[in-house]
Amino acid sequence: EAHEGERGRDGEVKVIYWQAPSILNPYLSSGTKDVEASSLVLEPLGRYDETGALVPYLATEIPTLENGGVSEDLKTITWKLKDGLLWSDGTPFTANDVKFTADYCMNPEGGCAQLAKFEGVSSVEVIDDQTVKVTFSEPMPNPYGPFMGGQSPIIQAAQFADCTGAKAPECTEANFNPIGTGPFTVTEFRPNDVITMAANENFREAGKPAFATLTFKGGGDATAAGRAVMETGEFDYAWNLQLAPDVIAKMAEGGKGKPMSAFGTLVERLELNMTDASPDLPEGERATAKHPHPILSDEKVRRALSMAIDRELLVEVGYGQAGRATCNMVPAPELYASDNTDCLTQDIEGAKALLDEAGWTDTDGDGVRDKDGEKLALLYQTSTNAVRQDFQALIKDWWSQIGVETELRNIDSSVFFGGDPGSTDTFQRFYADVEMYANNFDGTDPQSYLAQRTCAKFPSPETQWQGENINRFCNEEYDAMVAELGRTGEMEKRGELAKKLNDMLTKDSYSILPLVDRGRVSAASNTLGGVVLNTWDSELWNAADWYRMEE
Amino acid sequence: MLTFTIRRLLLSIPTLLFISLVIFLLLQLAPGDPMAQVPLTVPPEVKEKMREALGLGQPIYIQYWKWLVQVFWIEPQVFIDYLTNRSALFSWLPDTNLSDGKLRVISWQTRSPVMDIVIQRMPQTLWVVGLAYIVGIVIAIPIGIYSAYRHYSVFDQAGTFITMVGFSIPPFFTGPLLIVIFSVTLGWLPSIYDTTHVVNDWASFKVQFMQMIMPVMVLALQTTAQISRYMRGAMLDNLNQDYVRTARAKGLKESVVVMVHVLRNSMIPVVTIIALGMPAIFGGAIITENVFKVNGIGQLLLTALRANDLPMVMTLTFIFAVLIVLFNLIADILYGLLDPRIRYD
Amino acid sequence: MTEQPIPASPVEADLEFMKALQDKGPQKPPRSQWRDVWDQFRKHKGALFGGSFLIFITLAVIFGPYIWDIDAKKLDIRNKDWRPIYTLLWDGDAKAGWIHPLGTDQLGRDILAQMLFGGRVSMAVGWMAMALALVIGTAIGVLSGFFKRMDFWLMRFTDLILSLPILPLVLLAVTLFGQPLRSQFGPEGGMFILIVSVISLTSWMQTARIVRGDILALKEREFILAARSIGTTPGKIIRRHLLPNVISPIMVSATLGLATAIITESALSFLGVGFPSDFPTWGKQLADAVDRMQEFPERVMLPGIAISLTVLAVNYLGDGLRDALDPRIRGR
Amino acid sequence: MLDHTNEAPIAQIQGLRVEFQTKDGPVVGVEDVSFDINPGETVCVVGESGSGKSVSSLSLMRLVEYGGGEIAGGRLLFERGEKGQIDLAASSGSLMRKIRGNEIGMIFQEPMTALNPVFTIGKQMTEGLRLHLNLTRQEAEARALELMRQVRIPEPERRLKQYPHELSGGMRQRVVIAMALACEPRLLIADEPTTALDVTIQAEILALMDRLKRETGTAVMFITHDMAVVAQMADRVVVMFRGKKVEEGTVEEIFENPQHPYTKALLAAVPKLGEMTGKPYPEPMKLLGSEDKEILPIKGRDEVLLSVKNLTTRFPVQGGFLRRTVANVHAVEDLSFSINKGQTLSLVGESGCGKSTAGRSILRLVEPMSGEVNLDGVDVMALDQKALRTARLDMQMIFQDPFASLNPQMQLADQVAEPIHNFATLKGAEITKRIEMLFDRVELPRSFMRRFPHELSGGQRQRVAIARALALNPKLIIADEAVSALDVSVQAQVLNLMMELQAEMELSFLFISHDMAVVERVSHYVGVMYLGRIVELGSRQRVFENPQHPYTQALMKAVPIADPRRRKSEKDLNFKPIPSPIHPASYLAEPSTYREVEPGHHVLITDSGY
Ligand SMILES: Nc1ncnc2c1ncn2[C@@H]1O[C@H](COP(=O)(O)OP(=O)(O)OP(=O)(O)O)[C@@H](O)[C@H]1O
Ligand SMILES: Nc1ncnc2c1ncn2[C@@H]1O[C@H](COP(=O)(O)OP(=O)(O)OP(=O)(O)O)[C@@H](O)[C@H]1O
Ligand SMILES: [Mg+2]
Ligand SMILES: [Mg+2]
Repeated sequence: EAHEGERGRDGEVKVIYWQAPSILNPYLSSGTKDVEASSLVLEPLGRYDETGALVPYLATEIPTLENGGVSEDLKTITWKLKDGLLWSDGTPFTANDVKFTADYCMNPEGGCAQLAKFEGVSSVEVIDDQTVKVTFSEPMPNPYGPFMGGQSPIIQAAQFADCTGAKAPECTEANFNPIGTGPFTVTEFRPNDVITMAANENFREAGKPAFATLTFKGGGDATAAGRAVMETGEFDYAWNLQLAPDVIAKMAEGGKGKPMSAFGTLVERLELNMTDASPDLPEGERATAKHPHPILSDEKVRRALSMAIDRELLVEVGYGQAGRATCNMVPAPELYASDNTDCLTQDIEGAKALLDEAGWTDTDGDGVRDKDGEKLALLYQTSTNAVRQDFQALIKDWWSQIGVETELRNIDSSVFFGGDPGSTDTFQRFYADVEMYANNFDGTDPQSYLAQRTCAKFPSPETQWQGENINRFCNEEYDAMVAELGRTGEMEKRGELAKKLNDMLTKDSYSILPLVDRGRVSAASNTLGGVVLNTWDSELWNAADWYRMEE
Repeated sequence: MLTFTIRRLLLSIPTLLFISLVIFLLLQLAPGDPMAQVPLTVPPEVKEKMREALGLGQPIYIQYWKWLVQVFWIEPQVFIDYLTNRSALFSWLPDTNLSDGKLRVISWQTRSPVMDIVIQRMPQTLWVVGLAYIVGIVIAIPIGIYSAYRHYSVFDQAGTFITMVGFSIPPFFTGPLLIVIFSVTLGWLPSIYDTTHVVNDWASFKVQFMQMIMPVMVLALQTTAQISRYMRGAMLDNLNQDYVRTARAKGLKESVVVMVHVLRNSMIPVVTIIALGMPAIFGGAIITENVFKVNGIGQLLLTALRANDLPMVMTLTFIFAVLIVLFNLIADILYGLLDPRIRYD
Repeated sequence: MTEQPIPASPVEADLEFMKALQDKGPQKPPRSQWRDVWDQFRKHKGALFGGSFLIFITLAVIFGPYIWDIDAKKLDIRNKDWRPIYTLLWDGDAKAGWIHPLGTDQLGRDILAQMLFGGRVSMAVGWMAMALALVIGTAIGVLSGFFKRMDFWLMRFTDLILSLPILPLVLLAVTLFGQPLRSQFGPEGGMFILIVSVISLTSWMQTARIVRGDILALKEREFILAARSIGTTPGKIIRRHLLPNVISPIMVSATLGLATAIITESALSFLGVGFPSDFPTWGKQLADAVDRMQEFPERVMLPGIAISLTVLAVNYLGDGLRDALDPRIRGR
Repeated sequence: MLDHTNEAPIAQIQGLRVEFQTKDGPVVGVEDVSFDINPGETVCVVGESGSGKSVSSLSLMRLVEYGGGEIAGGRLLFERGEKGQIDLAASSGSLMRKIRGNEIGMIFQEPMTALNPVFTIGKQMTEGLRLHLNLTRQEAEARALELMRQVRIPEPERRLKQYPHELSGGMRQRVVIAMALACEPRLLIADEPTTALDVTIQAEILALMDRLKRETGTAVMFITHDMAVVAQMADRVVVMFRGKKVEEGTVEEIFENPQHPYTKALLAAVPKLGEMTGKPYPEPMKLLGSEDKEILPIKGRDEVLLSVKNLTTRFPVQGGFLRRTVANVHAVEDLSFSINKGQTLSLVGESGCGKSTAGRSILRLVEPMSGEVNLDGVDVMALDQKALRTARLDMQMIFQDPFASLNPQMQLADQVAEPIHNFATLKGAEITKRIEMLFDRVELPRSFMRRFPHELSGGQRQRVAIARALALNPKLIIADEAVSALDVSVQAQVLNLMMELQAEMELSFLFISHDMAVVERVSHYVGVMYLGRIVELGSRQRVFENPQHPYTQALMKAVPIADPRRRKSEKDLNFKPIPSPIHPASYLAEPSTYREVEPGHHVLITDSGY
């Protein structure tokens, strides 16, 4: 192949992320930008590839039930490390480092951002220098939380030994220049600005990486990043171009690079509030289970709202190639994705009929339906973002066609997605009727994602408005099925259950209206070879394989 | 003058303390959460743990007190340590280790001392924003002088027109416009500023020059608009003064009359206006820095705001407040120095 | 002295010279003050242009939406991305037509309607915020210039406001007052009040400083002492004697203030704390169109030109008004 | 007068016409003016304000162009010695620059503003020298020093390094003169060089110019509207009126046998020191054109209206770190006097001696430190702010500068009505009636009520100020240099008006002035102030006819007299610079003790600092 040769032969490669990394320790930040930047340096035992399949990195193979790496009771998983691995400083990589990584993150004072990856882990033991065993307190049908994927890479015990617990933030040097096993090492890290890297001399694969240095620029906006790759050719790779399709298409005409897209599990959805968030209610009772929503508690209304939406058009306007209309909360992987496509055709008339049926009619002729003197008016909020605002406008338009009045509201994303219990504008607090945002799940297993919709996970004043069941969906049957999923290890069975759960949230109840399965668009220069866009792991997962090619 | 300065400096300490308190409360009260950028896949319990690790659970007054101690007591110690240990000037002094093991102001985003990052950001901010300020002034002053001298001439009218247009167009428009023209269409200039670029020879200087042109020009446009207005006004005030006639009666050349006698007097208010604008340089230029990826102080503040990195926002805002108070004082002192009629006692 | 034209009768001549020694009053007959202002104003070409343009644009944004009655928020996705009518001049195949003279945006909203409606909001925000900022700035400037005791603290207060970061301030304001204002004035009205207040609360400082400087100088003028000696109360001195004499710097601040307000509003939308997303303003139209600047230059140019022309017009109008309102200049 | 008639004139102005382009079309500044200036001669150009004096002189320097003027006709012939005669009106800009400051020097009216405030005296003096004489810096400085000595500036070395504001007005004017003389010009133009100065300083400057002219033989064109100064200085006089020359002649001819009615009227309006000798009471002036008015002395009454005892006002000078008072300006020190109803007491003295402060202290516009002020039974010092406001109903003030004391942005009627509104003494239509009455009273047409101050002449403005002061029917008016800024003719009318009002309404005046001739005209009593104290106090007749204190005597000597036969010689003048009124905080001012030389005539016997 063209890219073979000695390490560092292709000079410099330049990557631009419009969000700048602030730290290179993924355990202190779970921000995507930080995790992905650090994935050039730090590596996990195994990664997900572009299809979502598990591939070994530092481990010799992925432990499974079949190969005996995972115990029958689903309570332990044993990893075997590759031989002769070296840290970039030349010291050997051992099972100790793996155990240290777990201890580091599980330290109760450290505030580890990836703690969820280590959920249920009761102990990590070093069997020998090359073997490490993770034991869970409960059976784990999906034991690939720890040490799998960009979010839980292995850090060097020697470097971080003095940085555990409360001292974690003080180790600036280590957090900015972690020693790793990945293809690159940090030369200079300027937080929130730029990282310069050089090829790791001790990288385990000969002749890789092809580039001697890597410049990782951060900051600006997606437009500028796209422009720098596709129009001016100043950069080789631009991450996550959240731009309107026509804008991206125009940039691609620049001819210096091209956009790529891939799909994962990210779904843009409408959440319909099942509780009443009216400001007339006393504080403490607003948006709580005490008061069901006066309008949206009716399934017919919810269904009508869904029917009025033309999801294909939304995709065309907002995402183009990088989106697919979907009716599912869990759009992938195939095993878990339901075949539900009912919602894809817009049916304004049907929606009108449904509303009539539900008793909402336009008695006063102002174009807005009403019932018992109450108007069919909804407050629809989302975070500030150009595409979301276009969506809001379109959906408002459709809803107005079926006689629903919509008030739009957008909130700064740092407030909207922040969990500040004092703010009334957070998405958890949901002081609105309809809310739009996107969510996904890590890796390929949707269990914990689906478990978010159990009754116990309501955000409420008692929980300081923390909680993942954003729209306050509550169904005992659903809760029971989630529990069942947690006990099931058999893949087929798990798929069945997940699909059922997905359908209960969407086409059975219409409490969540999925809109678009959002793919990822990134752009690579025409001269950059070996890029494989991966939405299941860090986008830079295979940077070691990148090389320069002739145009 | 000296006592005046010292008095004002001392008085500014309580002022600054008060300002810092107000800023602190404002930031505390403002909604927003440092966990806002953490992906939704991270469960709330983990976020809660992360918040605790940042010290968010503590009562407000303790957080404020900690910040005060860190900024006013520990950071100066760090500075002294730096001076005695590493700086070229004072390293002959015995090494001090005052700050060892003491907790500095730590950014929540980067988990590193805020001051280090600020210092790291200074060069590009000063280069770009500072140079833009200088360029703006250098362009504005002749325009102002000539507009006033040829009051209501075509030049004056055109100058007014262009500066007002320049003032009224936001940089988030001019910036991308320049990029589209000069980087995309013509391909002459880079659209992304390289902060790591080191100038060590002519070629690298040229590169630096190329990458600075656009941000500097966008910023300079605003400065030019304002300063040239002030300059024009001040010149107009002075051109009709009696001493100008005296100077002419001495047989001085018109250029000497205007450029020496009138200009010197007109510069007094303008210089103070310029001094008052200085803090803004250190404050960076949020939008322009962002458009050209200059990643100076302005961009730092913006990212910190977006990430609700309170220690960073607080410290940057406070530094800005210090500069404002300081440059207010400097403007006053400059006024006294430039105008012999003014004496502070 | 030989060439003196000698009047007919020597006695008459004497009397004439005698009278000449008396005070010479103005030769022109007195006229109404406002006539005078208008006459002076009319002489200033820039001011006339500025005034007419402002009247034009104000009328356009007030009545335009009634005449051009396409709803600015109305989507027509099938007719998106129309070009302005003039593109037909050089490109016969362009998607353009008289139904949308200035074209449509990416969601098919009519740009002319958006310009008209957006102008209404931008102008309202600009004027209100500027007016409020002027009131605050002038008040603070006058108080600190006039009352020596308050000076130090008011100026330090100014420093404080100068150093406050605007973004958290807006967010805080939205949190604290967003809900009550929304329920009182509706989502758009509430946001309007909020935005106007935030912009004006953070942009009065320059005015305050300038006014203060001028008041400090004016205070030493003899007519202020004269006013005190005839028993004028401080309040009246400020209102009747000081304020009219600082009109000129206030005018300048007003000009710059309007521009700043319109731009700040757009920057706020840009940062996501502005009006509801489907509520067009010039600033937002400009910000939204920047990404598509190459394909659809008109979408940035139209609001950009509208903002610039408005600001220019106000600037010229301010110049002219300043001259016209100053009786000293007016007399000349 | 020197005999140079056989030589050709240095400058000949022939048919000069200057136009200004204004918004209302062209305005003619001077029209068809012709006169000559001979070598070694002083030509005085007189005329009221706006008659074209400055424009003529600026035309000669070709400086009118910078003020928007244009020489539309006539020739300005200038004799350059060996280089022959040229027409300045047709010379190029570069040639003019060689002539300006070099062959023609000019002194301007306002010493306060004629110097650039931000350059040192030395820099401003050497600038012209280095330009025209190509001197090096050292040479230029040496020459500057020499010039400073020539104009008798004390400590010239130090002055060169100082800034203009650090010099007193007199010194500044001397610097301007030195600058004009620097290159030994053939012609010196002095445009009202002493108008803004104190009598004593004026006398010095006039003597200085006279001496310099004699020593260097320079021709001088001297512009003034002060006939007394003309009498002191001129060889020949040119009288201008409305942009035209109306009369020309030797100084004696003009003063003794004026031909033109304008000249006659002008001379009649000039108060001459000594005119009132022998008259116990003041009386209005006899002006041409109003001879039919009967002239009656103003007697007043012998009841005390205002009595001031031991009034002391000091301004603290703060310094040091804690801004404590380190020193005091002893502006008014132990002042005692009283004013009778319907009579006038004048305070005279040099600039800075505390006259204004005394006046303001009585009104409590500045807070006095101690003393008693009793106005018609009201103890002014004991009043609180509210009562003080009410007390001001009875005492009003007229200020020096009629332009500065009126709000430029308000219509006159409103300004006059303001005190009435303030105290709500009248309501509704009565106010209008009262204003109309006041306008009639001060002889202003009612049509002026809707005008703005800038539309009026100086005298008219001062009438408005007087009307405002009268609006509340006060008992006492403090007139702080109320006529100093006015033209002689106008000054005379305003003075007459004030005296008429006094006679009619039994007003009492505290008249503050530095003009002895005016004071002689208007006062019943006179107090001579020096360094914050009254050095001599008594009836006007006694003080003027029999001055006792050495300072009073010196002051009287300095006053120029409008009579060319009574010129003062430089030898008569003997002034010491005024010592500083600033004393450290610890300084204890001694009380003033007076000796009664005659009944009611007191002279300070303790140290006055003079
Ligand atoms: N810059 C100018 N623009 C228009 N008119 C002017 C200008 N300068 C002078 N004039 C006019 O020229 C005439 C003569 O003015 P000039 O200054 O010579 O008077 P003056 O005799 O010097 O009076 P003063 O005693 O007040 O100095 C006046 O009527 C004045 O209105
Ligand atoms: N507000 C003040 N603060 C400090 N010193 C002052 C103040 N006002 C006046 N003085 C000083 O007090 C002294 C007397 O001033 P004042 O104005 O009374 O003199 P004057 O006789 O009226 O002089 P002029 O004839 O110049 O008006 C001067 O030395 C002056 O500098
Ligand atoms: Mg003059
Ligand atoms: Mg005075």
